[in-house]
Amino acid sequence: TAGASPKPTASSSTAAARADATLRLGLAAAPANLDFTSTGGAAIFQALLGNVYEGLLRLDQDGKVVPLLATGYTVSRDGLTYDFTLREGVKFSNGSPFDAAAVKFSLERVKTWKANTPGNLAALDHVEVVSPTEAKVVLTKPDATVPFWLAGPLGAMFSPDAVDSLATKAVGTGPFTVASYQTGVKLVLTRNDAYWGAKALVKQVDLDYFADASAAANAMRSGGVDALYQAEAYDQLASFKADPRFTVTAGSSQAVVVLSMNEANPALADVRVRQAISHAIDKKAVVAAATGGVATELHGPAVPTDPYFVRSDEPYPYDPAAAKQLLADAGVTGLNLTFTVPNRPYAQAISQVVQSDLAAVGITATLQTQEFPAVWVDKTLTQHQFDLTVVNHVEPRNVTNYGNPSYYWSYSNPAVGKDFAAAKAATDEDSYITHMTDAVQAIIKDAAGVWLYNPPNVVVATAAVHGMPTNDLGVGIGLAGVSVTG
Amino acid sequence: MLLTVLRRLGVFALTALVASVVVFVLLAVLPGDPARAQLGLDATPDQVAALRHQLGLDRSLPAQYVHWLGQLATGSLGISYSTRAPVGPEVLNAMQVSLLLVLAGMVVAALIALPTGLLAAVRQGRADGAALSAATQVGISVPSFLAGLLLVTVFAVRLHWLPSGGWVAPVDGVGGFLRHLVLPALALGLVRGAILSRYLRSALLDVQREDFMRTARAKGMTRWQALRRHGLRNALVPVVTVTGVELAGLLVGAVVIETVFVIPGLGSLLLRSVANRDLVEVQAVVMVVVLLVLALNLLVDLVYVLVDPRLRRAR
Amino acid sequence: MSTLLQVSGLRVQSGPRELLHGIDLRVERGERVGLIGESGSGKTLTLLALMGLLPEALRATGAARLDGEDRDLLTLGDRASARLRGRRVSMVFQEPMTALDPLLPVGRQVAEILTLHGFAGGARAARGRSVELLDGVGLPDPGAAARAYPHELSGGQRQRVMLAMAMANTPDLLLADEPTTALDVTVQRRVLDLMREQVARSGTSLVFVTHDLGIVADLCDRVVILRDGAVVEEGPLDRVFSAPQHPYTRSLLAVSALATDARGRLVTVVDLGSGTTGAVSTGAVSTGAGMTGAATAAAGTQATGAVPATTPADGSADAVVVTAPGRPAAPQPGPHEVLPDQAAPHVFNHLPGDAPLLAVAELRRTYVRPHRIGRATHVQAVRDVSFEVREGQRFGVVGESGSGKSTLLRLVTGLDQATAGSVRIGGREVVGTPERALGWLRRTAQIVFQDPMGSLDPRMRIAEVVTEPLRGVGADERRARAAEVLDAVGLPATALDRYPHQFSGGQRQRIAIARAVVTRPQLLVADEAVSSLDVSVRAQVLNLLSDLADEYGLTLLFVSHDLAVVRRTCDTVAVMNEGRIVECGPTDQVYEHPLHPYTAELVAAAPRLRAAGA
Amino acid sequence: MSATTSGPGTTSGRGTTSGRGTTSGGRPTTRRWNAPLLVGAVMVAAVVLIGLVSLVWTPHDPLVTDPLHRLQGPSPAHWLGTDGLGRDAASMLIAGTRVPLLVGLVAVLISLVLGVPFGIAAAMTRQGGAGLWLMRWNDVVQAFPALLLAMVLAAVRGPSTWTAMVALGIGAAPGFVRVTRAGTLQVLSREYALAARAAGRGPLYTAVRHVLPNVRSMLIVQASVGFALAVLAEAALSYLGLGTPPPTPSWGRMLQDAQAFLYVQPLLIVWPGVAIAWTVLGFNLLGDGLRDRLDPRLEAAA
Ligand SMILES: Nc1ncnc2c1ncn2[C@@H]1O[C@H](COP(=O)(O)OP(=O)(O)OP(=O)(O)O)[C@@H](O)[C@H]1O
Ligand SMILES: Nc1ncnc2c1ncn2[C@@H]1O[C@H](COP(=O)(O)OP(=O)(O)OP(=O)(O)O)[C@@H](O)[C@H]1O
Ligand SMILES: [Mg+2]
Ligand SMILES: [Mg+2]
Repeated sequence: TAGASPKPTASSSTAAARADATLRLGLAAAPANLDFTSTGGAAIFQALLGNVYEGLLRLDQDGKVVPLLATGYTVSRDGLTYDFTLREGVKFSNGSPFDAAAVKFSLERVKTWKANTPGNLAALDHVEVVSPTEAKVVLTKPDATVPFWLAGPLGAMFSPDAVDSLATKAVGTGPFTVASYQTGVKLVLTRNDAYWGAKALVKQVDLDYFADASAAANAMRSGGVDALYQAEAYDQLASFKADPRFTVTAGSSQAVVVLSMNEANPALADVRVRQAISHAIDKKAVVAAATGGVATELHGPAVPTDPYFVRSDEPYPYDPAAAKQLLADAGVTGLNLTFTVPNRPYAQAISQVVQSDLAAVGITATLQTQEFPAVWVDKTLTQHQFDLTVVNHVEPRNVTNYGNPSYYWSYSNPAVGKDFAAAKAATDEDSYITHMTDAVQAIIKDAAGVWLYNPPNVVVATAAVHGMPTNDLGVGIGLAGVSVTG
Repeated sequence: MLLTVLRRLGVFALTALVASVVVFVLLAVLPGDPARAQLGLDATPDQVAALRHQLGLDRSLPAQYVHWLGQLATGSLGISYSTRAPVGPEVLNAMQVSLLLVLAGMVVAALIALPTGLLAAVRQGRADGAALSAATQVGISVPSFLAGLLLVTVFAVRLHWLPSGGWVAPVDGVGGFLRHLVLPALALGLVRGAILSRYLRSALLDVQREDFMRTARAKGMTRWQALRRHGLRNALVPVVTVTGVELAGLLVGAVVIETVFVIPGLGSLLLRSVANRDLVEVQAVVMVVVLLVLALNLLVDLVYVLVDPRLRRAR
Repeated sequence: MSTLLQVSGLRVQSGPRELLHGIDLRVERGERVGLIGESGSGKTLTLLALMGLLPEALRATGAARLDGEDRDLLTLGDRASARLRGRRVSMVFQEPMTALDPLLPVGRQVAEILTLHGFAGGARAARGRSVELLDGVGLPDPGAAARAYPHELSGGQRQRVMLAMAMANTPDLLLADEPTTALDVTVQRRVLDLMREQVARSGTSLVFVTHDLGIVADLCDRVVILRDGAVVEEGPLDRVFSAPQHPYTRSLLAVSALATDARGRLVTVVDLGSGTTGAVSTGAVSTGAGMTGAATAAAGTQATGAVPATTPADGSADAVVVTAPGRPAAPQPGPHEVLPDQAAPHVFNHLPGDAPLLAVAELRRTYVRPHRIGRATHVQAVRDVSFEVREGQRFGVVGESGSGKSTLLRLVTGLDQATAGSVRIGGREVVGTPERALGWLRRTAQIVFQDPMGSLDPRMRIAEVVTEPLRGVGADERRARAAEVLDAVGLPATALDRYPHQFSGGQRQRIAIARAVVTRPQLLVADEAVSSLDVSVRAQVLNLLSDLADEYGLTLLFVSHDLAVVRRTCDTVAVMNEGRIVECGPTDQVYEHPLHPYTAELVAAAPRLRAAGA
Repeated sequence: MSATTSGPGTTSGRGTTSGRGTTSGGRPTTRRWNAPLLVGAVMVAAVVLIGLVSLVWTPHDPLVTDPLHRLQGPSPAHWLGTDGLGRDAASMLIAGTRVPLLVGLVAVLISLVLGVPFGIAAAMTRQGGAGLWLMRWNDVVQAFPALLLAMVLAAVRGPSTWTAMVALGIGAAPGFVRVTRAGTLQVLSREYALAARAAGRGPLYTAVRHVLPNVRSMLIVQASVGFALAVLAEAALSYLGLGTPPPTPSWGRMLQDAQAFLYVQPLLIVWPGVAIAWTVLGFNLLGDGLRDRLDPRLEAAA
């Protein structure tokens, strides 16, 4: 059963680990409720996936797809059927058995999901129950990304008799169960002692939500929490590092912070204008302002952990003169743009730097702060009422959005669409990567966005905490392998 | 006396009803589609429309109001858009937290105001009295959230004496409750205490000019005795009237303090529900705050009657 | 008799300003001393200095020795003088309404003075004793009274409580600061009688401060007359009242008695120096335009210190009263009538076949007084009042506080809506007419109020104040009319651009009168127009009113609680009690031969100067 | 909140007892400056002056960011250092003066425009019972504390300086209503108001010629205190992100931003904190001083 227990990193000495310990973990964005099948936002599955819910597959800390509730699977030659063998003796926390029927129920239910991109599993046609421990997943067309998506929230297994009140009751097969959720404040997980695999190393996990990064940092310093995950108080990292009480790690994340340009605006439909804007922005300054310099500058829409990421030079280096030239070539003068800004600190900081940068090349950006998510999602994302906006796309492999012409930035390049389709249909990894890389290169050439940076997943922990997952894979924070000593 | 209370209760009910209409109308015009906000990025228009129907957002405003009023009456306060659960218990929880915080703030304020107000009044015109008066004046001018930040920095982050924030309900441990209460109560109470102190001082100065204080001294009391036996009690009468408004101020001040200290009270709830565009929750919170303010005013009016015999019915 | 209190050279300073200039005062054991003086003369300060209760900003120097104490009263600290206060020296204040703690039952407040000075027997016994004390000052049902809060007691009752408190420890000295000024005459009479009795019983010495000479004449053995912080005359009551030495004393006596000169005009005080009267001092003292003849002569003689012919030589005030002021063509007097018992509505002052200027019929006003949080109460301020006033009459209304006098006037002038009844002026109905349609009334009837400060907007120039009733008149003409009317009330044209606070009380009342007559009304209504004025100014204003009435042919409706003033001013008087007119008739007849018991009581209770020396 | 800030003295129903003749009149022209008034006036004047200067000059452009030189300490180039985006903190602070001043001014004006006519009307129609209803309505409005109203309005309209001003103005209006009503009742109880009616003048005339000039001083005091409260409330709103949105410099947001840099550049939290406290203190002192100076009772005693 090695590899089955979701231990993220080589577990260091757990000799002094207390089995009755409570891990208090500070997080930023809080779940609105417990139902990620109908409520958007990463916070819910971040807390629940891998802890309460489990899928047939999971991602390991390096981002590789490995089995979890399945012991393994085979893909048919045509790429249309996946045969999963299931782990035996697994039970949901409500006592119901986990079997092929549950797989069929869970996966076929994805079509009805209202959130978290059920379209990524659009190729899934139906599931056949071969035997209680064997499930056959049938696709309508070949899709090489299916295992990846099955390793994420879309692949979570639900007990067929426990989906009536997902928003308040979470029933899964995972190493924890939800003890209580005080909305927006505190989510308490307790160890599932009936767990099929290696039991969690702490008795309880308190997920404390801090809307404000400074408050989270204060709690860390004053001993209110044991660890911070996705710590955003970037400017305090240095002082945390200098403090022997704490360990600070910066892992990878799937997030892309991007300045998007609405190509429905005729001026922005001109690739020269988009390139001019790309040249006008000093990414280094942006990274300094928004993250105190700790994030990785991006040159394209892929993050380093993506298989199709290509390390390259900045195609649009900071060059106001070039920007002005491009604008002149495009015949654009006195450009006035509405810049909608989510009311998040990183976006506020970026917007002001960008505004300042754009002003230097003669573009006026009018900032318009929008509550995130409510107003931003409504006005910018849905109604496309913006010229510029900046947002952190946290979903993994979100680059495929550039293949969707009706996405909020209205970017459309048929060649890119074709590349994505080909990549999806690819039956082997290499051809998937080739097609994806082609698409990414085309998107970069079109300057479809100004990709600013990939924020690190900063984890601050006290010395007593061991085994914190450091990389954010855009799925759940697996906490079963975390221990607290002393 | 009973009739008096009943009459006052009637006025309270009427005012509350009018206030409920105001709350409803005020928030019925909230932009941002709650259904959309709830469903996130991926919902189709059909799904959104279905949810709107399910939430009753496609009904006429009066119909929505009547429906809402019914929910208010039953205490469920409606089903939250974002948590899908009745708002009632959550709001009630938050209200308990806020009330405890306000109460603690009031206690701190009173502990500060009584001695300083008294001393500033007694020592009026002298150096120490003037210094005290100046100190309270400065105290009023400091935003409570700034006071909170400073308190956190010093006592939580630097000295580790107290937690920097968070909340422990009294049932989960009185010690933890108190430890978590101290700093926010201080932040809240310091400023209010300064305000109250100034009221007390000026009420005492007013009272000292009253004829009956001269009478008291003519009976053979020293200045201090007269102040203690007659002055303080009379000065408290006007202070009681402002206490109602002050409590309302505390309640609203708590909103900001709750943010600083990450306390799950009405303020945090309000900010969160506003951010989520959770109309039902916003309405519920605002209504509860307004009801609390009205109830506090009611309470103060009744206390006022107890304190001041002139307001009881003459025979 | 031995000396109880000896004050010498008492000075009180407020910063650089000296308020009392070396007062000497001696009080024998059991003696009753009257301290007399006009407003601001320093009476209260003198008493407060002795009690050690001066406001903190003030400093007292000099010497004050109380028999039996080896330390000077003026140099005792708060603690030491607190031990004397309420035990050996007690004080009763002027305002019964505010002198008691509103939040405590009065019994507790009385008991307090006992326990403060070591009453043996504890708090409960003190409570019991306080009931006895309240009984002693004649409060009905003293047990209940002890449990009552101050606001539940009337003014007179509160003053009794104050007296009970002051006498609780049978002090050697009782200081009383105008304790009855705020009370109705009948109540005042009873409180004064009580005080006299209490003081006599315990042998307590009394210093009684007042500006009312009538009371002093009634109560005291010796008088001290204060003026501008200094004693101007002092001596036994008989001597000072019958043979005043100082001219100020003489004129004070004259004006207090509302004495009239040979021409039937009231005698006024002549300013004897020191500018107490404010910025426009030239017009402040005499009636200005109206002052001629004998009054000038009197002023002259007073200034030289001789006794004027009209001042009493034998102390009998009757000697100075010249009745029936000479006026042209006084209208026929009405009948002398009393309110019939429960009969049909009776119209007072009605002469058959006459067209009255003012006809009031069955007028009623009920006030609903809302309670902050309780039930409203109904107050019947005016109950079915009917009377008539003929052109040229001077109709007075007297009655005690709350009898409905002011309400009646407001109804007559359309400033308040009657609950029922009718008011006709010159045949036109006032009741029920909307304010907008009362333009004619504003030209026909004008009103002068009691408080000369309160009736003038402090933020308006005199020119604006005076011309307020003029409508549709150009700016130039306004100014001309203002100057003209100011001249008529004896103020210079320079007053036009000043503000009310720059004038003395008497001058302000002239301004108020000027405003009332600027439209040349037929009916002038005056509500307590001289009640808040010092006696010395009172006469001037009364003279002015009288002059204007003659000159402008005014009909006067004159309200006052002061019987003497009404007697001097009006030819007909109506007596009001609890919202009703109980008696009405020619002034002298009503006063000399009251038909209604209430009138009789009222007349008997009024302190009279003529009692002096009697 | 502000109804009571006029001081408990106005709430006591008992009149003061001044001996006959000691009431020397109500004109506030003669009293000298007192210490709070002087200090408050100087402090406020300094803020206003800086606000005016900021319109034409600041040491640097407060909007130009320079993140590569962020979080620097005070230096000759940047007197108060630079903020998290490398902007000049001194320039931000100076330019930040405008928002609180504007918010205070407009909020107080709104309160005045709403509150004064309402208060006068409530007092003048007291007899008819309409006044009672007006006050009941005022109670309803008063149940919506200014900051709550501002938060809700910010949610409804989106955060902006204007919504803050309007909400704070409306929220503070009930206080102005109460002060105006109390003052008007006082004026109406005076005989000169009656005299105006006897002179045939209508209610409008009385309101304009008698009531307004006489409640003016009370209103000035209330306005001064209201100004201080508005500045505090605006800072709180900006702190919560519901006030003036970026990039317009605002003290409250500077404070919020500076929180993150507490361990790098703690001075950044000091500047806006001091600026807020200074301004509020100035207006509070001004209000106190004006109250002392304009209080007719104190004047009578002098
Ligand atoms: N606290 C004070 N500070 C300064 N001056 C004062 C003070 N109290 C009284 N005065 C002044 O002292 C003088 C005497 O005042 P006092 O009150 O003794 O007069 P009074 O004779 O009692 O007058 P009234 O009949 O009006 O009561 C007046 O000019 C008054 O203005
Ligand atoms: N506006 C009012 N509202 C309620 N009650 C009133 C009002 N005005 C007068 N009253 C009551 O009506 C009664 C008569 O009052 P009014 O003022 O007419 O008496 P008055 O004879 O003028 O007394 P005073 O001599 O004290 O001036 C009193 O009981 C008074 O309290
Ligand atoms: Mg006096
Ligand atoms: Mg009257």
